[in-house]
Amino acid sequence: MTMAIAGRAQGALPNQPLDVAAIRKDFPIFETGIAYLDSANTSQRPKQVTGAMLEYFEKFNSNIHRAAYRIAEEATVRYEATREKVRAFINAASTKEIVYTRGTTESINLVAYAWGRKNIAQGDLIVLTILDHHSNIVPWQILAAERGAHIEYVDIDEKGELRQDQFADLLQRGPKLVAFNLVSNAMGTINPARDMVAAAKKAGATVLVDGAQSTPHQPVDVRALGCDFYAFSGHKMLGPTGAGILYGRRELLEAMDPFMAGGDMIKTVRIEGTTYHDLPWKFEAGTQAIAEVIGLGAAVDYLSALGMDAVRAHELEITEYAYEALSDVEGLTLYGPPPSRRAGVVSFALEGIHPHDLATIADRDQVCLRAGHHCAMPLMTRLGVAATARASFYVYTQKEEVDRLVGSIKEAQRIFA
Amino acid sequence: MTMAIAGRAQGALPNQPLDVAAIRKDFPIFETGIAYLDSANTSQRPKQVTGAMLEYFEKFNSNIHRAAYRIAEEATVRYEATREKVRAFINAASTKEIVYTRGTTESINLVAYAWGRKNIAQGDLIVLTILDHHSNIVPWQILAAERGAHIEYVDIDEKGELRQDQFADLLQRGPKLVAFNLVSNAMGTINPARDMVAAAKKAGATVLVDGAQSTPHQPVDVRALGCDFYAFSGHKMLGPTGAGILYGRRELLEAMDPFMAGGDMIKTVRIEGTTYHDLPWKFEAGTQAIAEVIGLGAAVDYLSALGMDAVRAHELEITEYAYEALSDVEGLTLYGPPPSRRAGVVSFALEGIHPHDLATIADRDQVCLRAGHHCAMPLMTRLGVAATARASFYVYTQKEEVDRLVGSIKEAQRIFA
Amino acid sequence: MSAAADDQFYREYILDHYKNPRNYGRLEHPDITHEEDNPLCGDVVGMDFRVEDGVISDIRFHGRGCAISQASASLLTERLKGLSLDEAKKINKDDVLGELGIDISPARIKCALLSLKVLKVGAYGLAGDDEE
Amino acid sequence: MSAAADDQFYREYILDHYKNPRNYGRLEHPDITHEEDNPLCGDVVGMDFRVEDGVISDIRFHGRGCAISQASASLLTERLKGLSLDEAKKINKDDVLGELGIDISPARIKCALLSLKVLKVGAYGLAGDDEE
Ligand SMILES: Cc1ncc(COP(=O)(O)O)c(C=O)c1O
Ligand SMILES: Cc1ncc(COP(=O)(O)O)c(C=O)c1O
Repeated sequence: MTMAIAGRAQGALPNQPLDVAAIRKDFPIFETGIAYLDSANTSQRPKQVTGAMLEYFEKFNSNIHRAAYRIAEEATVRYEATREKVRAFINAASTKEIVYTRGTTESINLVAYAWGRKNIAQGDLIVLTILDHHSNIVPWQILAAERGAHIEYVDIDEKGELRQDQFADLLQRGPKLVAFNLVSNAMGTINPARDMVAAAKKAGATVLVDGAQSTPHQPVDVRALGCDFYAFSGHKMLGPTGAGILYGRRELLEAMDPFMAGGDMIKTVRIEGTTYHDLPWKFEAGTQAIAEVIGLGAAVDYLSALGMDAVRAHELEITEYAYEALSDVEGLTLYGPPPSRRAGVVSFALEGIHPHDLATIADRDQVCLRAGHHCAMPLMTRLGVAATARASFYVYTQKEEVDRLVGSIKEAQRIFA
Repeated sequence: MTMAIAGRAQGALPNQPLDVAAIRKDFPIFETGIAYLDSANTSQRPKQVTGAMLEYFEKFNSNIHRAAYRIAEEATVRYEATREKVRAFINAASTKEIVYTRGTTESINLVAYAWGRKNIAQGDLIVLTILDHHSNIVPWQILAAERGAHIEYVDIDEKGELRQDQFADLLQRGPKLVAFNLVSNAMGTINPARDMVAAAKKAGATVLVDGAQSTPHQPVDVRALGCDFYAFSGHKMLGPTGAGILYGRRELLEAMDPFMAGGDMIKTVRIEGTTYHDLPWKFEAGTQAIAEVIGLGAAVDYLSALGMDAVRAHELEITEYAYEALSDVEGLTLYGPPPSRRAGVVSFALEGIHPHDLATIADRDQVCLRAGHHCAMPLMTRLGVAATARASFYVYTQKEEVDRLVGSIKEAQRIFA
Repeated sequence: MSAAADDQFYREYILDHYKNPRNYGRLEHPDITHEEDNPLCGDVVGMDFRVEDGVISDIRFHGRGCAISQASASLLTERLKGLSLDEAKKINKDDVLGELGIDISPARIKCALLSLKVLKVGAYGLAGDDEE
Repeated sequence: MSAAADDQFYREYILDHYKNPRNYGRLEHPDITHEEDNPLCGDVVGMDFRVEDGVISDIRFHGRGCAISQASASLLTERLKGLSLDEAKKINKDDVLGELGIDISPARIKCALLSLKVLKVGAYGLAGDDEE
């Protein structure tokens, strides 16, 4: 995959080791002194991203597509430019396959409504996994209930990895849809997505991959992956809130009816009936999140300039460091696979200390730690816990922040001793 | 309605005549020299709004509801604070009735899916108007086609006002749903919404009011209005793109199933099934447009500080001025009612000059003018035109900008003579 | 680091109630029993009541969760035992927070009030209001 | 004010083609007829072709819209008349924009290319591609 190198830190070559100190200067929030260990929840956003949004607001703020004056043309060009950036970033075949949404959740719901309602019928099988996020479970539960379809969940083994034997068995039953996340947000497990997609396609299923946790953290090539749909959120990859992506293979998107309807997704509206716009605009009804899409474009530039291999390498280094440091803590249980097979996410439990209490104590040290079910209640039920504590990392994470986390854990153990 | 007066220009009292010169200083974009006459399309955004977003990005950027640390609490508090601001702004009974969406279009689609699919059946009648925006037509066309319901459109008279006689006749036929805009974006017509809602409710209909063009420009009281649903967009009322509102009466929202599903809109997710969150969160799936909602809150503060009566008075003044100035231009046809019965929107045609050509010529003078069908093709068909030129005004509009428009019109006439 | 602040938050007696919960367990054939959870963090609190002549003669709670939710439940059962249902009805949010005696952040307030919700919904059938 | 720029944009001959369109009207029993619109601004262009021995022997256009779309259609018909269909097939975007000879902004490019779309889709059944 060739990467654009716009917006890069000066002098740096893509896929050189990250210069974290330089990167951190792009994030004004670190001046507050926080150790931010919740990037799997939402990332921080660099000045380049907020700057791109501000530039829109202050220089060419206007609506897109509809207007005949220059600032609106500028807005339209910038808005559409993000599509090409995203296309290149995930190596889609065409910008027609890149649909803007609010985020992963809307992307998946779009598929559940516009593809699902047309293609899932009574008795059909949908295969999900126990590692999935609620956003990749509940839309299918609702669809299945509506249609009389049913859902099977691929279980995990004791290492927190999907049971491929079970997955193979389920594929034998000819599922109509297979949907799973490439990376689990709750445990960090990286699933063998390419093999899984290939097997599912061979079994005749339509395949949706939830890329919320993979797109920000490792190189993604949707054509190599071979899936039909791929969903992700801008706010987890340095972009602003309010903008995300649905990638869909063109044939499937063409065959789908619109999801939402209104301004901009039509060609002609008459009392007698309406014709819809071409892809991808057929799926983008009403005024879109213009500033946010432009901000997302700046985020893609930023990541592309770093190089996604370098991003992954940095996170792996931090994850290994954290894994080791946490393994040394007494009474601490780590969930999930070893660092090489997981993304920059470490989920754990402390004996006798509820994750919420740990998070509160960490917060007193300005360590931002997530405690809860991570929108993965079925997984929590499977693990037999109500919640875990989770630290997650990104391009700006330093080992020193992991040390601060370990300090907070020891402090909590002192208090609860 | 009592208004919060946070974020006000210093010293100004609400509902004093607007100090436009002072207001314009809050909008850096005017330094570019544009005359922005396209606020019905999207408004400009003051520093207070972008500043509130930046503050989030740089001081407490984090996800809401889910986290146990302080910056996430701060984000949650600010995010939820907008709900109360909006509630007060439109005088809803409870914040439970205020649902965040991307904008008017998503709000209407939410109702079309989550209320419409449950309540509209074969043979039912839906009443819309010829003044409606595509976003309040196409979702109902799709629903009607799916359910075998049918749609009737209230026509306009020669002044561009809805034919109330025809509306009364249609109500006799017992429509299930009546949906119309309070203010037409294409002609500026202010509809007698309170009477229309009362009549429709009396006839037993559920009533949705499209408030995209009313909320930014005049005082709104949804309880006095008496409608069941009320939809509007933040980006047309000084807020950022990406955030809008659906107001719904609590009983109706309670009875509806969710629209989109995923993280945050659930109470518990189990393999066996899922329970949904309380209002309003039941309708807010996945990571929301947090920065944008916070920005919308700042926009509401800004407008509340000015006072919506003063906003309306200012726009009326500008509209009267524009109406007169344009009436004097030879070969110019004005559409719609007189200024007192219209919002700050003036739609017109020039003999022998296509609106697009006029807009291009105006753009050379940095006058931002809209030309097109304004997402109201049925109205254009009814008027027998393909497009009109449209100037629209807001709190920052000066008479001098109207003069510049007239200059551009004369210039166009010279070129096309 | 602000160990003092932590200790202030996790006061001795809260930690004590968490580690040694009072009235913990189940009643056989309770007159009232109800359970609530806080889905956001997975806290669960359930209470069993024995009611004689309108007075709470015995009470047990069970559940799991953070120190705040469990200590709060333990404290509440201590207060409830021997109270008439009418008196119990008057216990409100401020009472419960006052009893905890610490500064509860918005994110933890649901933990602190979970046991009150069990009381309200279980004993009086009041709708739980998540806004509080 | 930038009257010079406007005049540059709306060059004399474009205004002339707009006000006095060449080959305007309809053919009776055309061999090919096709119409396209630009829904964003309501421009419409339709063309009727008479084809004899693979050569466009006569052509008319009709429609309504802005100066750019109508002048562009008028210019295109002038060029097409007498051309073989094979030659006509080779006419592309750059030819049409070159013929107009002005700087077309992104927002107006669809107006300028609407007549080319009519030619492409009508005469060769090529799918119109809105991305161009
Ligand atoms: C009357 C009316 N309704 C609906 C809409 C759609 O609003 P949005 O594009 O923000 O979804 C608009 C905006 O163009 C409008 O003017
Ligand atoms: C794996 C996964 N899927 C889906 C989502 C939902 O993303 P969003 O909340 O941005 O819609 C998330 C984010 O929490 C996630 O981690």
